[in-house]
Amino acid sequence: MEILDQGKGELFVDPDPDKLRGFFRGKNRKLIDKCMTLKDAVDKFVNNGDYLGIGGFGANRTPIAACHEILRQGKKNLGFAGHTATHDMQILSAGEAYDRIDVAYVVGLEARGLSSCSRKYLESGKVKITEWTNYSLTVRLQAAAMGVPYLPARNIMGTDTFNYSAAKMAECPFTGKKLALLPALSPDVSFIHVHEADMYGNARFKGIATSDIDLAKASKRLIITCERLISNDEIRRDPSSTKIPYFLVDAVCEVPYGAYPGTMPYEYFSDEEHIKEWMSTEKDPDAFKEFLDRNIYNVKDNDGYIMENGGLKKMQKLRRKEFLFKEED
Amino acid sequence: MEILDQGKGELFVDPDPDKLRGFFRGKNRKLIDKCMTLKDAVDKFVNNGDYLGIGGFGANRTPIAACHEILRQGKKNLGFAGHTATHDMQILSAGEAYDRIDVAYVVGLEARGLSSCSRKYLESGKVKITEWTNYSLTVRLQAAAMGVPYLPARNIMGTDTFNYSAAKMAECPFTGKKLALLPALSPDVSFIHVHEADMYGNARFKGIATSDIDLAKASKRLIITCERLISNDEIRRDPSSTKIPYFLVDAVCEVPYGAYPGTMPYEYFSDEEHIKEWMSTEKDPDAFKEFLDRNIYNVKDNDGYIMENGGLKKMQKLRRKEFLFKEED
Amino acid sequence: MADYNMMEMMISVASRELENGATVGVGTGAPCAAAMLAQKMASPELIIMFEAGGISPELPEMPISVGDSRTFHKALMAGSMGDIMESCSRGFVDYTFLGGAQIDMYGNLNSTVIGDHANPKVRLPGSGGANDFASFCWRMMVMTPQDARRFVEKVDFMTTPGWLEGGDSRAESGLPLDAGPYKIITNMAVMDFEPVSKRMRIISVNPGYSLQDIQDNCGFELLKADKIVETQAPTEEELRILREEVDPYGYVIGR
Amino acid sequence: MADYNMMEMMISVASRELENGATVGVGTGAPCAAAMLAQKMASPELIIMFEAGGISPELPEMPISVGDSRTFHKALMAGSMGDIMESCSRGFVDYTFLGGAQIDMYGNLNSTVIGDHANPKVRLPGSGGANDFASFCWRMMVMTPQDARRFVEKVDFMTTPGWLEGGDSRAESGLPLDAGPYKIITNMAVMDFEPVSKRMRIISVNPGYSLQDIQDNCGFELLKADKIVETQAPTEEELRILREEVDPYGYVIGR
Repeated sequence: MEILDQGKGELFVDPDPDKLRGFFRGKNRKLIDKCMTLKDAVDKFVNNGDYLGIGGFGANRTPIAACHEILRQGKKNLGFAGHTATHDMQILSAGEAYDRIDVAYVVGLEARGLSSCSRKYLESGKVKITEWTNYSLTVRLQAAAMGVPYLPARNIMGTDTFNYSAAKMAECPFTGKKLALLPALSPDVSFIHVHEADMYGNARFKGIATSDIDLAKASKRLIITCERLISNDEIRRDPSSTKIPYFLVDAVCEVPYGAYPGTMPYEYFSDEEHIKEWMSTEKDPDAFKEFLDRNIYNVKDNDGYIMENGGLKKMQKLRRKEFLFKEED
Repeated sequence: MEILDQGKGELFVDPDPDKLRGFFRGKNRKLIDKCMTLKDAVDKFVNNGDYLGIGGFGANRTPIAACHEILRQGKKNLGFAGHTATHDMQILSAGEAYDRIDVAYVVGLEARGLSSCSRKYLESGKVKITEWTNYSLTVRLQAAAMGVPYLPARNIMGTDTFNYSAAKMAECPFTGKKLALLPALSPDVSFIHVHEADMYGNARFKGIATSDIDLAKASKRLIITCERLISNDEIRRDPSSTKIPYFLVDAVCEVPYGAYPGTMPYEYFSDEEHIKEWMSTEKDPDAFKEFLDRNIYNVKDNDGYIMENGGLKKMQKLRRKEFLFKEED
Repeated sequence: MADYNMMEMMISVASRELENGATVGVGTGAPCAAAMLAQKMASPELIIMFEAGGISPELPEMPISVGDSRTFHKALMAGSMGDIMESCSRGFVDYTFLGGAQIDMYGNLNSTVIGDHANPKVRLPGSGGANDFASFCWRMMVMTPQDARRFVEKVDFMTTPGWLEGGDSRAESGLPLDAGPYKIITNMAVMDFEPVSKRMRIISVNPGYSLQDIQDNCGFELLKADKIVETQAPTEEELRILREEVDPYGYVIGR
Repeated sequence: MADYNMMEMMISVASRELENGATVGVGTGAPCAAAMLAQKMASPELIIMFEAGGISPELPEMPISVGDSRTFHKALMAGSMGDIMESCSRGFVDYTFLGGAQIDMYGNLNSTVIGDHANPKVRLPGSGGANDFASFCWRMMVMTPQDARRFVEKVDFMTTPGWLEGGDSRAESGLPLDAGPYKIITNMAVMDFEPVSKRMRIISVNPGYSLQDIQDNCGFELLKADKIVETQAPTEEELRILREEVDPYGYVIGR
């Protein structure tokens, strides 16, 4: 296959589908109880140096509690798929947890502005960066999900995004058109936050899927955090609603408000005041250290974080905001 | 791109994504009332010579009423995606409606045996045949859905299925592995049967999806037949349940029992007696002609077909069978 | 010894290959019966997948179609064909059972045409999902009557890959590594494949048959394992479950 | 003439480009405000798509994120990023609005780094969905303040494709044919692209500015259309809807 061009970015994950098959061949397919604390799940399934995937989009249905736990356990030298990584990226940057990143969207928090903490860490020279786009990372996950080493796409060509990616370009043998070939991306470990899961890992969520279905399929190990555990009977009552089947899943962690301070659709809206506090505090190193201690390092788990930030009363308020109820206060 | 091998089958549909883009650019995106009779929809959107896609799998959630209407209107020289085509294939063969076919699974009706009508027509020399597999046809639809001219896969290599397909084989530039390259398949017109749709074409169904999401995206023109029309308010109440967005859809036809005599999950089970009648009658040309006249050519529409075969009483019985109620009679 | 027929024998033997906690991609008929029997015997946690999208249903009865309502009755997931085939492609599915009108010494299968492709004597259904399952699932098995017209020197059309031309040919073909035909289960014997040549090899003989019977009903020369045992006939328990619970109407076992 | 600010001007001008019945892929902020304004003015049937999966919501307020709950509030579909991007790739999406820290005369955009990629002066977010939208959507538009540090001879990093190096270079790149930058809307002017060279060209001048102002605030030479008109300022009706209905809290228009 003649390669017309290729990006000079580093490819952080081997796209060999036979190696992935070998790994999945050994994965337990039994219906076993996978419930554990998030602390145990991170301890057991996240190794220093692993390549990490984080579900959701921006700060929406994003497993924020998992990012906190990664910091608490001091995980280091991770690779990271920066697929519209906003507040999750900010947390992982605060902990300098990763040292290489596939960039689609990072540093920014969309309409909320840029994170100085994420920016400084990326500018520090401590992080290897390969450039992509949101959809090209989606397609890379999809390639791994399909068990093929690459998929073709028609974006990124002609740009520096291509030049600093690890994509290749070749002619289509059917049409003669140039295509960008995007290598499969299979994270070592990923976290996805959902509304409901059973003890085996059968999981479902409502609202937009972003790229979580492919992320779930592509990941070697997968940890589900969920707002609520549900019974296996309930999963079997409505199999059309299952989005992630149990055999992809290694751990199920019931973490209510696990996407806070982001939005969990149909549950709670984002806590914009708290995110604003993050954005302003991170500019002052001392204040930021104290802030991180108070919110992450010195709390035991996500319950502690929620209590630190207004507890259930605040959650009720964010629920009212999610449902567009008029504010009472 | 160096081609290591290629099938000698004919490629019936141009996989050029820019031509497809040009077509879709001109497609109306407005929310307009697309409700019409199935007769009008077939008349308006199916042209002789078109390449046809049929949703569902086997005789499950399959738009059988649409196949009947294609016969009633005497459509000819169609291309056909034989993607686990069972009773739909049997009907279209009875009408000799197609003259070229991409074969994944044809002739058979799964556990019910082989259709002599389908077999005879394929053996007649009147039909051009290119070989594929169920998943490779799915991947071909997925390529068209993604707007790329091909997708790679790791099946079909090494077999006559490859040799009689229109696939090509090339090395993966990332891993050196051989891959089958499957060209995009974009039917000119497709039919998908669903539980519910609104007047604009926003459609939803329950149970397995088979390959209908990609079929919907890949098809230039798409006709939805549905068990029930629902309001747009109901679609907007639960946007997570929409499986096919309106802008893919050209016509919405309310056709209760539109999958009969096949199964419509959560609605009615297949009418095995009637299918058995098909299978035995088709062996006798005279009896078969009378059978087709009675069930298809001499009835006005699907209501007529249902009335001919036991009417609502029979449908109630098949509903009880779907829900595994004990038989009363 | 219990009285049993050919289908009951093959289904019982096949069911024992499916260890607890494995995944199996099945079609309708005998493969589904074997998987159901396995679940009710030694492998309650066997996970059944149907190619049209059903994952691990509580099967209330034998499905008529691999996409009918039964295939996702109280299932863990009613997904898509892509969901299933992608799982197979990624190496999540351990076993599959396939069939065909012809099989050769490397386990290649024909379900497309008898005769020439352009002018066939008999046009058959084609691959369906068979080629896909055989390409992707780790271990492909076949249940089929032993018959020289079926076990042929060369299949008229290679629909579905076995070990291709034997040796390393499958590994070189581009198909996923280390997957391929595993056991061939007939009314007379169980065969596996000799590891180097990848040729079909008798490993056990069913009660009432001789090695000669098996070779007489095969169109190519069968290898013989160093140690050939007698196949365990269906047990009383297997037959009871098969007849009473798995297939009470005899759709597959024909009783 | 009504009193208005720069954002209100740009949003009003942008909104008029979105004809009734078109599809537009938008991000948060000004693009979303322009689309919402269009819906409330001449284009009630404008279809808004958000890259994370929301299709045609009834937006109750400005979203904070292109994936927040508002983006699929009473939507026609809450799909996936693949659903949206595949629709773009297949040619179903007519318009998109993008931004960037730098833009050149061919409409190429930089949102990745200022300075060198390995040692940047400023690290920016990267493409996000911008490159994807610009590659796939038929007509890409930009709303940005006119400023010589922003309108540069050469972008430090070409994140997102405009007309690349002009002429036929985009058609030759492999990107989908016939798509590309369409209008650049600033506080001073509206620009399009000269059809052959694909260079940026002034087609209308905003009230209160001269051609010289525009060129003075641009780091490269702008072409001029044969006929240059005055841009229509925001109407009273546009301003009322923008301020009262689209952005009552002034998140974008900053009032």
